[in-house]
Amino acid sequence: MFLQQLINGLTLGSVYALIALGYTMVYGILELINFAHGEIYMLGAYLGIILLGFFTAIGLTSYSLYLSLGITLLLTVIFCSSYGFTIEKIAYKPLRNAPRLSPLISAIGVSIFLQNYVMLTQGATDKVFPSLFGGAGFTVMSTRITYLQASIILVSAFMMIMLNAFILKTKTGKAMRAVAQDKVMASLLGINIDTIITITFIIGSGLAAVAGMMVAMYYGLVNYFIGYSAGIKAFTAAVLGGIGSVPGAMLGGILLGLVESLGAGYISSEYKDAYAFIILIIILLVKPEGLLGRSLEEKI
Amino acid sequence: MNALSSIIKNPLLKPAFIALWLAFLLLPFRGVKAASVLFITLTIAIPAFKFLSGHLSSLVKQIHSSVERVRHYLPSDSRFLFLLLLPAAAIPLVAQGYIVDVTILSGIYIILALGLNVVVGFTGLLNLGFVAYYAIGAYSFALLNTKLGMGFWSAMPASVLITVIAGFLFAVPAVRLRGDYLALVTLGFGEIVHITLNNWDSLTKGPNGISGIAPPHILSFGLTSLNSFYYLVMFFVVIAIIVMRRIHASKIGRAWIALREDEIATSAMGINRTMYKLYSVAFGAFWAGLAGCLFASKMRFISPESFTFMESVLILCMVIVGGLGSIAGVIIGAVILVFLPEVLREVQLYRMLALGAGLVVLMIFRPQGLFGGKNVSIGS
Amino acid sequence: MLRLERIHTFYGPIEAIRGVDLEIGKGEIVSLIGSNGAGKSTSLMTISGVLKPSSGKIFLNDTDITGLPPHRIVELGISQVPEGRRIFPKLTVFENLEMGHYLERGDLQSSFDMVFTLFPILGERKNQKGGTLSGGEQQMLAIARALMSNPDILLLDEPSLGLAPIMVSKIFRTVHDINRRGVTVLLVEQNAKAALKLSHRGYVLENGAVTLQGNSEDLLHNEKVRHAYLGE
Amino acid sequence: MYPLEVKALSKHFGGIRAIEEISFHTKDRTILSIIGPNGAGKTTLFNCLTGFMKPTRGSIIFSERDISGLSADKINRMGIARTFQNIRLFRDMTVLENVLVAQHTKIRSGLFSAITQLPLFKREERTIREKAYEYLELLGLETHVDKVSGSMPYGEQRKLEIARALATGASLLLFDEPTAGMNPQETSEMMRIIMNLRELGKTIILIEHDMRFVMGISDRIIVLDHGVKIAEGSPEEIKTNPMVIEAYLGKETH
Repeated sequence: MFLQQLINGLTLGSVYALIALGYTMVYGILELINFAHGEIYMLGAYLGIILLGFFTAIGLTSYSLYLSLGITLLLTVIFCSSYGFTIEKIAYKPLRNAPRLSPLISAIGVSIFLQNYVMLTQGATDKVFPSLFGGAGFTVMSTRITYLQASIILVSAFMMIMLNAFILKTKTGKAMRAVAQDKVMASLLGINIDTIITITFIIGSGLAAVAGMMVAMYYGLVNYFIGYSAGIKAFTAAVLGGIGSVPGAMLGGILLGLVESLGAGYISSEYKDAYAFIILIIILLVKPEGLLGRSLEEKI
Repeated sequence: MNALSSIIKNPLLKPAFIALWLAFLLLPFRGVKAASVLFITLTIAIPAFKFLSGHLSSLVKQIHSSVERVRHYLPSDSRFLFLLLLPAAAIPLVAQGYIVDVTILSGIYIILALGLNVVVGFTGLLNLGFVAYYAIGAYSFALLNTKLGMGFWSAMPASVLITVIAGFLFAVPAVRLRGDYLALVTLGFGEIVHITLNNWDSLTKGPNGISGIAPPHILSFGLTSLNSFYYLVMFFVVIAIIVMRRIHASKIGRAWIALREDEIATSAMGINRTMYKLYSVAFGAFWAGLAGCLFASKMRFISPESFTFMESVLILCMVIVGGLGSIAGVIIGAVILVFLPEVLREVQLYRMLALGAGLVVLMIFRPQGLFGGKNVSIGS
Repeated sequence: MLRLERIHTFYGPIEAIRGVDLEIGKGEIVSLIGSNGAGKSTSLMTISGVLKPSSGKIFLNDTDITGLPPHRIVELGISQVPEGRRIFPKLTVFENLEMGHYLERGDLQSSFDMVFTLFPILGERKNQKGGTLSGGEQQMLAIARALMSNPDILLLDEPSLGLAPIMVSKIFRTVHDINRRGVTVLLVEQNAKAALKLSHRGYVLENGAVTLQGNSEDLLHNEKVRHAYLGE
Repeated sequence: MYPLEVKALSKHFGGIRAIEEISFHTKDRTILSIIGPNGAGKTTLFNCLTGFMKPTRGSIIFSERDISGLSADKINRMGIARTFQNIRLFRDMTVLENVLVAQHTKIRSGLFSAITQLPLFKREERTIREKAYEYLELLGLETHVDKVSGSMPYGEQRKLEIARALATGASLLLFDEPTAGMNPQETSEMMRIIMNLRELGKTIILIEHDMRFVMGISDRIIVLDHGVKIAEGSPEEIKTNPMVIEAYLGKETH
């Protein structure tokens, strides 16, 4: 039972971590809670279903399941990144110098827009992701792990390692860190801040797209409002780990997944969705800088 | 690469590229046909809009001046403001029941929005979970009424008190947080209340909600008819407006606004900022609690469905659309957002879509709201 | 080489500079001196494109560069070491320097060679986080980082601020070295005597306008310069 | 008894010693100026004195009470008011409203009297309005009463900030660079205003860079450098102090 919940929690947590990375990267650079980020994840889940359906219709799936899954994932990432890019250009960039809460309200607007956009174009009822692998899996120490769970954990881990390497090793990744630390100084060294911000949105959206598609496969059901609660939970994860910190987002995501799954198993599953909020509130009140974050002082 | 970017930046081709891009984004969701329609529409619409925007700015000016004119007709001496009540009081006599019904609803929303305006508009604390107070007010009222048999005039003050205490207790730890963190915590609070209402079956009957709430009575006269309830709500709306105006012009209102403008300077004036933020949240909760009672006794039935995050956003929109911090603006915002979807029944499907897009556009072009006169901004 | 014509810039609500004219010739070291709030940093930030002038023009080799974004200005060969050093505390010394070479102006290896020759200590500490360096080392890193883009013009804002005297003289000697390698320097300083001794010419800024200019020798012996500092 | 006595005050940020062991005191109805190069710790000192920062060590005695570490609003209510280097007006409020907010603590009537418009409430509102006009007249702002404060020219904003500090009823006023960004006429007007405040019985501490201003107005001057007090004395003494000249003009560097 405990190990089972642990595996479930780890699966869920790695998805939260992927989404949380998008929140934390944007917050690190723009100090903006990108409220619409959860919707990108929702778009990813929908796109997975739509595109896979399309490939099934044209017969690619029966030719090779893995090829069509791969192409679907790639296209989902491309589309979601495009959405992220477009949202930044339309809804946030004009508000770069506005008071802090204006972009937050704008982000809420985008979130409402995207939810209803998907509801209008895809219908208000649940969409089903075809069950491709059934419940196939393996058993370790009397704990059942499906192949899907294993791949979700592995893919998430892979993406996080790649992202970490990107941020630590590449020139663009270093520039992202530099911009997060001091925008004016970064621009004095010739770094184009707008380009870096755009790249941040594209990467964050891409990660959310992967998370969305994997969750669609995992639960098999998708709805236009899944982005809201997943988004809030992922944001909680980001705050838990220390907003602005990439390793923090990963840690926070996995911890939150574990808390939720163990809480559902041992305390009450009805209040499953409330755990994230309770943690969010406690963290913000007790240690607002998060587990791995830096503390902020009021400027006079 | 450079050739490509120069093509994209070509002012003549740019609209076509934007249209192509947005059509590309729509493609997977609606198919080739809809995407092509969008592409063609936008290719024509964007240049047309650009062309018009020159003329549009004069239109915008006209709107401004007509807003000014409306202001001009409003009695400038506040002693005559009550004259505005006459047409409002006449509504039940001339309009259909349906209109009265919607007007009652907008009255309840006016009280709610005025309450939120204290927190967001005056004090500058973004609250994304205001619906929690509304829900606590409504549920306390419903429970006191159905379980203990308390009447409107005893259950209402008790429920409002419960709401204020809840608001206060929640605010004590929360107000120390910075702007956007506070927003998130309030959102979390709203969700927790919603989840609790949905799951605490023994008390709230979960998603089934509470029914059989008694209508209010005055003496032994039951306010069961729509019209009499209308006047009850009107009474509270008028009270709310008067209280808001007076608070706004007192040291408490000034301290709240000072907090919105500059917290540091406010404490340099000897004002305890934590204290006044608490006042603000508790005072806002008071009106939400009252609105909750009115809502419960109007509907005679409540369920968690009426108290979702979208409801919080809707109330926030009323405050923002009308004009943050402006009492008249908030009232107009509430009326618009309640009536608009009723008037535009056919396009109701697109209402939330438009609301979302509208918020973005508003933040970009008119962050102080449609009727906000001063350049009021929230947060810093 | 660099010319400012009647530049006015607002810093927040304050018109921090009100009609500044400056001219810097190739290979020169020019000092900009004046008390706090005289508009020195604002002038540098305006040249670098971080602040947009409300009126006036800036020319680089007779090309109008007014209003270009900061990254374009760096691309054209003007680098700034801002006040307070502003090194990236969580990046290593090496990464800080890499960021200096972000636009890949000039050869990476020879840039590294140059800064490690000028500041050997940075080579020793290249894997340390920027935030762990001492004040003087941070100042060296800030200058080195700006040099990584092989600038034609180096803008230095108060490099002596908060440093011990021995470090100040070391930094100033290095500025002299850098200049001899062909880099034109615009130096902003409160430490007027040291700055003027180092430079060829100087401008005195007061209340956002140039009140005095000339070659350093003359300025050093000018009564008005003392006047600008101690109100004699 | 001195109005304000600071004993061995230190403020550290992490490893950085922003101010170190600073001691000084003020005398009634005098102007004390604090000067020093950029980064000397002047504003940090102000922030500690007014409760916006908690000092690491040391004590601040104001009207016979140690106020170090008290909150900013408490310190203001005890009688210390300040202005800010980068002007912190309530920008969307009118000039009058700014000064009304400053008299917040003078009003006793609360929520209930405001809602019911009791006579006490009306009387108090009238009184603070009259007082507000007096303060504004003192600063020469009486013609700007209904202007939105953020829209006024910079010099007027500085004056309003002083009027606002005055309206809190403080006896000790701390001005952070009152003449920054002002032209010579405005500066000399500011000098007249501050000297007038001293005549009215206020004790003043100011941070300033304009040396002519400082030398012309101060009763005493303190010089800070690298967070340490390096000199204290009358303007004449400071002008000729070799340590001060060195800190400002810089050392010979060879």
